[in-house]
Amino acid sequence: MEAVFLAMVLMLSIFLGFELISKVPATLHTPLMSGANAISGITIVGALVSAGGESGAMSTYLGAAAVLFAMINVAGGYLVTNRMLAMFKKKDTNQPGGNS
Amino acid sequence: MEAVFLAMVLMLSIFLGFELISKVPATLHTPLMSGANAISGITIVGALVSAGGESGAMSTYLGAAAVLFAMINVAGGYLVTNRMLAMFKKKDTNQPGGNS
Amino acid sequence: MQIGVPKETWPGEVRTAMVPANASKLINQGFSVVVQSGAGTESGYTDADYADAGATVTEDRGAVLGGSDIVMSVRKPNADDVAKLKSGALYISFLDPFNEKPLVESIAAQGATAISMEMVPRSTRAQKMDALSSQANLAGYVTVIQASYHLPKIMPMMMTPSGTIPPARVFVIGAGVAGLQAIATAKRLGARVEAFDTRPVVAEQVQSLGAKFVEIDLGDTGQTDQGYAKELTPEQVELQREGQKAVISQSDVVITTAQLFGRPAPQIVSRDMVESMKPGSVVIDMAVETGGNVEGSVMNEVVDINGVKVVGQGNLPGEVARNASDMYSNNLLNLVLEFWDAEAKTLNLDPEDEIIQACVITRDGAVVNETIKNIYSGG
Amino acid sequence: MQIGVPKETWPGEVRTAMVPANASKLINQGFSVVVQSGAGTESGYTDADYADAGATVTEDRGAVLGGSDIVMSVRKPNADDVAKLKSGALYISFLDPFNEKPLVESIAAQGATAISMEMVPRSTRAQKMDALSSQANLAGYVTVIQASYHLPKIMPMMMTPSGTIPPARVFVIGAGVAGLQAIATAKRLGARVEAFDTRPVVAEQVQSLGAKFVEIDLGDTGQTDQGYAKELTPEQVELQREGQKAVISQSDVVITTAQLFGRPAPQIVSRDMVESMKPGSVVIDMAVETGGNVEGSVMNEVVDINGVKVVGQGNLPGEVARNASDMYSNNLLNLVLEFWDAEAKTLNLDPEDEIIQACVITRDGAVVNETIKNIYSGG
Amino acid sequence: MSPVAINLWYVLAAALFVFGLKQLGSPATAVRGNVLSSVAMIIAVAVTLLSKEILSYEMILLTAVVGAVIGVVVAQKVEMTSMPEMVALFNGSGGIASLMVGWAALYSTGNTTFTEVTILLSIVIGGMTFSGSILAWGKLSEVMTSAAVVFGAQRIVNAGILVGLVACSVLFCMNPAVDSPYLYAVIALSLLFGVMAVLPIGGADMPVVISLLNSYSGLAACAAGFAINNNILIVAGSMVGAAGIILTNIMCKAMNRSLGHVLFSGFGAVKQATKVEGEVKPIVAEDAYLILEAAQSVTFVPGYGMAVAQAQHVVRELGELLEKNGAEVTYAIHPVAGRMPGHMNVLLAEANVPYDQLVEMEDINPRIDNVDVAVVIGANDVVNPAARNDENSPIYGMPIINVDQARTVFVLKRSMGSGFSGVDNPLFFGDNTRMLFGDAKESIAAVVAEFKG
Amino acid sequence: MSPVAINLWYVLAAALFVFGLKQLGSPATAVRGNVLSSVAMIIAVAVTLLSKEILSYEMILLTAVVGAVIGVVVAQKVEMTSMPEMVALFNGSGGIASLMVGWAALYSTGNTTFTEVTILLSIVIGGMTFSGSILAWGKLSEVMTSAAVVFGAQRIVNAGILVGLVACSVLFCMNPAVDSPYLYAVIALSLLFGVMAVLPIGGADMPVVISLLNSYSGLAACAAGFAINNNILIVAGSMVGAAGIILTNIMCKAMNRSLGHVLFSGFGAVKQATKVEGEVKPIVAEDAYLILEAAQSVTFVPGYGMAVAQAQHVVRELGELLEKNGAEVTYAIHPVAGRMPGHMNVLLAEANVPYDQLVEMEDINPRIDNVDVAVVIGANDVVNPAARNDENSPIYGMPIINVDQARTVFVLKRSMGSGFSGVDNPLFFGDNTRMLFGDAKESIAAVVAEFKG
Ligand SMILES: NC(=O)c1ccc[n+]([C@@H]2O[C@H](COP(=O)([O-])OP(=O)(O)OC[C@H]3O[C@@H](n4cnc5c(N)ncnc54)[C@H](OP(=O)(O)O)[C@@H]3O)[C@@H](O)[C@H]2O)c1
Ligand SMILES: NC(=O)c1ccc[n+]([C@@H]2O[C@H](COP(=O)([O-])OP(=O)(O)OC[C@H]3O[C@@H](n4cnc5c(N)ncnc54)[C@H](OP(=O)(O)O)[C@@H]3O)[C@@H](O)[C@H]2O)c1
Ligand SMILES: NC(=O)c1ccc[n+]([C@@H]2O[C@H](COP(=O)([O-])OP(=O)(O)OC[C@H]3O[C@@H](n4cnc5c(N)ncnc54)[C@H](O)[C@@H]3O)[C@@H](O)[C@H]2O)c1
Ligand SMILES: NC(=O)c1ccc[n+]([C@@H]2O[C@H](COP(=O)([O-])OP(=O)(O)OC[C@H]3O[C@@H](n4cnc5c(N)ncnc54)[C@H](O)[C@@H]3O)[C@@H](O)[C@H]2O)c1
Repeated sequence: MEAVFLAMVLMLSIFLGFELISKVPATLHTPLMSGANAISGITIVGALVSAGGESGAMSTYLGAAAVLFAMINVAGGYLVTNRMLAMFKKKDTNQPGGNS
Repeated sequence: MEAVFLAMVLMLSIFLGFELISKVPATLHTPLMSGANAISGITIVGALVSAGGESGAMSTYLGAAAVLFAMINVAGGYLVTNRMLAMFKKKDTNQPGGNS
Repeated sequence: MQIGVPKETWPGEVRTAMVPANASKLINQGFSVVVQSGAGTESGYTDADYADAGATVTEDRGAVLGGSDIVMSVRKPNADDVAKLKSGALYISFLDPFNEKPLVESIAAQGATAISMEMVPRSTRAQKMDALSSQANLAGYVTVIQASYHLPKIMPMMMTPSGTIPPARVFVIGAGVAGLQAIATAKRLGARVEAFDTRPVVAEQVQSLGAKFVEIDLGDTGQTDQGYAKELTPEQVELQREGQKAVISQSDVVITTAQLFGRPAPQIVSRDMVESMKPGSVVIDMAVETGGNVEGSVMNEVVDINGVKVVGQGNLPGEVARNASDMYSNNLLNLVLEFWDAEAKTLNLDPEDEIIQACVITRDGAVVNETIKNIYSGG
Repeated sequence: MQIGVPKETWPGEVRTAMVPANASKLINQGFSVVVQSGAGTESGYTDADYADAGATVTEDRGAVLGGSDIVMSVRKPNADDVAKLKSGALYISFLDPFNEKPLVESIAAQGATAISMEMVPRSTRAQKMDALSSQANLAGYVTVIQASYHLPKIMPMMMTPSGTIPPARVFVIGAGVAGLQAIATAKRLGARVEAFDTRPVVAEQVQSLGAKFVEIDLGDTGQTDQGYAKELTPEQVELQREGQKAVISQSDVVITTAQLFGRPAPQIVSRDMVESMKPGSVVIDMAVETGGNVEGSVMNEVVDINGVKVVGQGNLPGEVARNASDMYSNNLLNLVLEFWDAEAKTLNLDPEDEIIQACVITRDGAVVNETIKNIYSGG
Repeated sequence: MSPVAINLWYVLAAALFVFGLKQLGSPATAVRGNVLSSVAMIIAVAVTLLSKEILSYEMILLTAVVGAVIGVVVAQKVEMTSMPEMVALFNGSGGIASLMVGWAALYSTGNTTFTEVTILLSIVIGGMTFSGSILAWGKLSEVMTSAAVVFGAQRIVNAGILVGLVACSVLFCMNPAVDSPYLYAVIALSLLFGVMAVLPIGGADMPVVISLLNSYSGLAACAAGFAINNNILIVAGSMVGAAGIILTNIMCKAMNRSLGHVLFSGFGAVKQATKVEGEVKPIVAEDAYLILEAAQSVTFVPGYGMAVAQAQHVVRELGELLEKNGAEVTYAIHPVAGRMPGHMNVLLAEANVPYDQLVEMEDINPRIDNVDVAVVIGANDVVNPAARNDENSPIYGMPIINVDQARTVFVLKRSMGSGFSGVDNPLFFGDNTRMLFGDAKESIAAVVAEFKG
Repeated sequence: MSPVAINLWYVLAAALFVFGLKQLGSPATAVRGNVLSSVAMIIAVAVTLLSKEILSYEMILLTAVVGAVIGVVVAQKVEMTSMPEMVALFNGSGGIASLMVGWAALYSTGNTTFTEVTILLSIVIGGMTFSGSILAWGKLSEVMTSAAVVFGAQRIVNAGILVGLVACSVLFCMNPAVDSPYLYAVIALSLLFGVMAVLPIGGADMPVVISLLNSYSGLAACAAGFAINNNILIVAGSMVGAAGIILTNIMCKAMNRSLGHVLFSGFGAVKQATKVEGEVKPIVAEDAYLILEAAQSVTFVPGYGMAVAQAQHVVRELGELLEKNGAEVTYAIHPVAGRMPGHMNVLLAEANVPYDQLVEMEDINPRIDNVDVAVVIGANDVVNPAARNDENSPIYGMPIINVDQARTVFVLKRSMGSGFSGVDNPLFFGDNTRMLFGDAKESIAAVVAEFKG
């Protein structure tokens, strides 16, 4: 039964994902990409679970490794994004004026 | 446990609802309203369940009544919407040209 | 109440103080209108037109002047015209009261009331009677037409198979009503327009027409409460000369509209500046009637100062006589109707009214206007 | 190779076939340039300018004509000019070969090669040498300036405190190069512009300038492969007259630019049409030199047909002599350089070239141009 | 059919609803959208009927058919003019249905408190949606006065009802029983509240109210969904609920009212009556767009500010867009607008505004009260009512363009600053005036963007 | 913490992710968006750690800290220019993580087939994301050739890999065992496939590829979510997946490539090489916008068509928008453009295009190859390369504006029809030419709308 709920959730999230991103100025392409990338690091949650869970050593090791990589993705991702955005700051501020 | 899945579903649907409707030309206000209204007739599903379910006569009667009303809402709603839209058709066709 | 419109006698005056359309309007308001034969001819209105409008057309100038309660004219009357006026009559025209002391006093002596159109205040409310503006506006347009007529070049830029013609450079000095209209017209023709004025406030107005305002720092200049420019100190005049030199020498057309209300126009463009211009260039001196902004400009003549044409055309509004007459006539109409009581069929020039105070010069045998009185007594 | 530029002798011709800038360009290309003293004066170029450009300035017209391999001029030469030409010389100018049979033949007899600028084809490639277009274009601008100069009204609409002035109504007949430029200029000045042309294709071009094209159905009219209009049948002329009447009578300005290449211009506006216009209106007949589109228009005069001014100014490009000379001179420059071999320092007028075929009239003592030959033999 | 299968079908239905709703929002696709969502509805109903939860069909079929017939017939009969009422009625029946579903759910055994709460929610929301909708219908179809019914103690009463509602709900949840008196109290109170909420709203605002109630009925369905643990109800219900709010908001703006004002209409109505005088109402480009988009006749009144901002080109563009949108567009030129005679003519001619769209002051003033929106672009003195009303104003007696008499007035300027004559302008405080602050060119461009975007 | 509680927290986190992602999309709010989503991440991680499922913390903490440190350090060190590579690397590590999560999930007992499938999905997608990202990184950081590596048999090979992948997956699912050889085969093949997919793509396209892989890694996470029945993974993962696709699409268009082409790059690359000659490439306003939005220098080349369409005003407007957007804008006027000498001057002057933005043919041609986009507005003969190249063209020898040498050329006209001289125009078939069909005014207006909307 859970699976179907998850299916519903999946369906909704996908639609939401499509709706969320509409027009993005070229300057934001890379930051947005990297930001999204950071989010995709959510897999760390999965990693934690398997690392923490007790389905035997192997799975724990795999999980741990997963945590390592996922963590790189998450920590690095958010930081990089932030740096990029900081760089574009000036440009962005006048952007709205520019496009209105 | 189900409840939390439902909560997630709820959250997502609400966001989706917000994102879906953005700019609507005045001519479409009423049709859109009526169309949405028809959808809200979805409660008929609930009505069916309770009418069909066997939690005693009372609930069945209530359910049946609910089915009646919900059905009015659904059938009427979609039809009315359709009629309105049919009326606006001509106008709509040149609308895009108008706004682009 | 009879309105009389004599034929203009001023040399080269082709406008008229009354157009047929307004004659009939006035008649509907309860006036009677007498027009001297030929009054409208040169602005394109035949005696027949006046007759059709319901006015009486007569050869007899005396009747027009003597028989009327209100006499409307473009230019000031000459001595014997004044003599013909009946006492208590109202004479409306450009009077140039600052410089016409004897004339004004003779009118007073005649017991006539005189309204000087120059003196109509520049209040927002009085604009519809503001003949200075209405005529200056047309004059501004004419200056540019004259310039492009005399210029051996075209105004706009053209990139053609036979080469590219750069836009003509037009420099407008004095961005008042006339100046602004000149700017607008030159812009329309596609010229590259620059302008200067001593009143800093007009910079924005110039830009609002898409032209460039030449910044010359003259220190404090300012304007009168009527929006007229103050006279410059000698130093300032010098500063301005310097600042303009460069611009003028690059310009194909220079149009000067600088006026000082009631005083002779300032001389802004000196001979050496003119000579610094390319041969074939054109200078239009709009202020030539009041002394001229340009050294060497001669009234109603096109002077050639080594290759540069200096146009001293007087009475510029007269070049578009028809529109000019319409506008001027409307100003008079608006003025009269503003104070006309259609029921009582009386004209009450309430001495308390700010417009009346400003523009009525003589009344009941005396000079009543404050400004004028001061000047006369002053010297 | 020497290029000679004689002073124009044609009455009222103020343009010149060579401007200093181009003189130096040609000299850099390996030509030598001799200019008759005063050749450029009236278009604003002094002898000194030519000298500075590296040209030789001489008083001796004979030397200029006789000593040069290429002679450039605006107008056709007179008999004794031709006599002076050295055999084999190239004479470039407007020749009006259709109507100048004797002249052309005398040039041929002289053994000179003659290029007639009218005959330069209207091919896209040849546009940079297309003097008809370059001059017609300027003429078109001038017509409007002249009109607004003579009009006792202003062109644009103005809503002012003293009343609203409606825009002047301008009707342009013939929307060729000149006509279109006239339309554009009148539009710029804010007039309400209508236009008509027998070639239906130009309707779109007129609208592309924001003006209104007057629809008159003349049946089949069409144009030559050169884009010139065909002559109308009598019936069609009548139709056009009828169709235009109403428009003309409402117009403040009528500008006619209707030409028929090589043939006298069609008479389009009859006297009664002129009389139907309001007094003070203006008619500009651009085709006056080739017979006139307007009945009663007189070359170089402003005729007054009861109150309507009919302007028959000839040589309109001359009114903006400086630009006109620049453009014309550029056309000649482009023409010469197109066929000039800078290395070999030779001018090869390849008889196979379509441009040469079209514009070279005489060569090696004979009339070689097909069109012209036909006409001459034809009658 | 197994619950899993059913729910998978529900997922499909939900997806279709999403598509349908989205497409309903744009003219090109609206029709298709409606069809899609109806298909979704059919699917949902069908699979539910097939679900084994359902035992007795007769009753259901009967009622369903009857309902359907009623709906169809009514929908066919009603003529276009009274569509809104219809929608109100349908909406009402939807509400009552949700109420009943909730109520019925009470009978199912073993409800957690959470469920009880959601049940109550569906009852309350359903109830007030029902009564509210009926009232709205009454007002629209003039069965009762369409005027706003406002009485002094309203706020107190409303507050009372709310308190009562909450109280009873709590008490009910403490020991839930299908025959608990509190249940009936809750139902009664929610019905009453619906009435009270709609009473003080005038007929003009009804469409907004209906749209809002419609959003509520969505929420009711959603609540019912929780009550019976049903996916599709929650998704569709909440989605409609959210979308409804947005739509309501849009409609408010198009009618130039604030959503907050409608939400708390009862209290709002009273508030609003008190605060109008001498208050400046700014407006943003987006709202301005919504109003213009619905306008039938628009008049531009340019002034010196348009020249300063060089806004003539964008103005013309907006004019064209409005015409394409079916509005009648004119440019009212005051003779002294600008700084030189004919200033506006120069600019508008440059921007290719056709001469025949220019109207003089004398011609526009008599018919200005039929103008939906007068857009004052950087003009000030020439639209200053003081010149008409205020004897001792320095510009008293100057004829002006009476934009203050147009249905709505937008004033585009950068500040509250005065114009050439330095006189303050009461127009800015007008009841029907909205100030669109900022450089005229920027402002207009923004509105144009809204039109195109 | 109870599963319920945890999941409620997850709902919150999900909501924050939604906000964050949305705000990341607009310049004004991007920074805040990033913060929000990071907060969401922290919440998700925190509650997970608190969940009782987790027994041994040491290992986790260790690895987590190490990972965090690495990430932070690297992110700090890298200089701006090599950001994209970085993102690729991070993305790769994300992918491998998902792979491992899936793998680990295999060890948990009692997996349904459905679960097994999702597990495999997470492994496959994760794997190819990993190898693909690494390769992309390599290409970008010039560790290896950034050129597109294309060899003949590519399609066959790729097809083979795919088939193998599917086959092994099926076999594995038949009797799933953590030590099944098929598992390793699947892993290996997916890694290989990632490589193969990225190999044939040139360095220029890398950003697009990364964005795509990023979307994949989202899907991987989503799959992992199913594998371990975890809400937040599914929501966040699928959302990023979807958003990623959209973003990729946008980026493609901005680089003037089709998404399909990138998706099947390997095959695409080969195809594309074959079909360029004599083919007309139309473009829609939206894509035109995306390209212009990214352009640094834009040149308008107006012709008679602009006059016919009376498009001068919108053109000027677009010009201004581009300047505001930081591009250098010029108007290249060909002497014979239009139907009368100076035709373009009349119109552009009317539209207030400043004189100093007008450049003559002689001046623009030498530097036209530095022009990012040349927008040809209803011009034809005056930009016809035939006049330059084709000896026997009737217009041969006429100097033209060499727009065909600009980086990109937009040609705005209504049809493939020829101009005044009736000569066909090879420009329209140019490799870097895009045809924007329709009335010039409409077309430009549409682009302007995109800019503003
Ligand atoms: N027509 C003539 O011949 C003539 C000649 C001389 C004087 N006048 C006088 O000028 C006045 C004309 O009236 P009007 O209503 O046209 O102009 P106005 O009364 O002077 O008002 C102009 C308004 O435009 C606003 N503005 C200025 N720049 C702007 C910008 N960039 N964007 C948006 N708004 C801007 C200003 O308000 P903010 O500062 O708040 O933006 C100002 O209140 C009359 O009083 C008339 O008597 C006319
Ligand atoms: N400058 C002069 O003095 C002069 C005088 C006479 C002739 N000419 C000749 O005219 C030509 C000028 O070249 P050009 O490139 O400016 O013009 P062109 O070569 O005539 O091309 C104009 C193009 O604009 C397109 N067009 C027309 N209406 C349009 C609309 N509403 N929207 C979008 N596109 C539209 C047409 O294509 P679609 O139909 O497909 O839209 C046409 O191909 C040269 O051949 C020149 O020799 C010039
Ligand atoms: N309130 C109203 O409704 C109203 C009506 C008409 C005019 N006005 C204002 O009055 C002002 C003056 O009107 P006007 O055109 O009759 O003025 P004007 O004809 O007396 O003078 C023309 C211009 O010359 C300028 N000038 C004077 N000396 C100069 C110098 N040395 N160098 C350069 N410029 C010099 C003046 O500043 C003025 O702008 C205008 O700016 C107009 O705004 C207001
Ligand atoms: N291919 C090129 O590059 C090129 C160059 C220059 C001109 N042209 C074309 O050649 C055409 C003619 O050029 P032009 O201006 O020298 O023509 P023109 O000067 O010989 O005649 C002027 C106009 O008068 C019109 N006309 C003739 N009889 C008329 C009548 N009875 N009523 C009304 N109008 C009448 C003609 O149609 C023409 O448009 C132009 O339209 C232009 O497009 C083409």
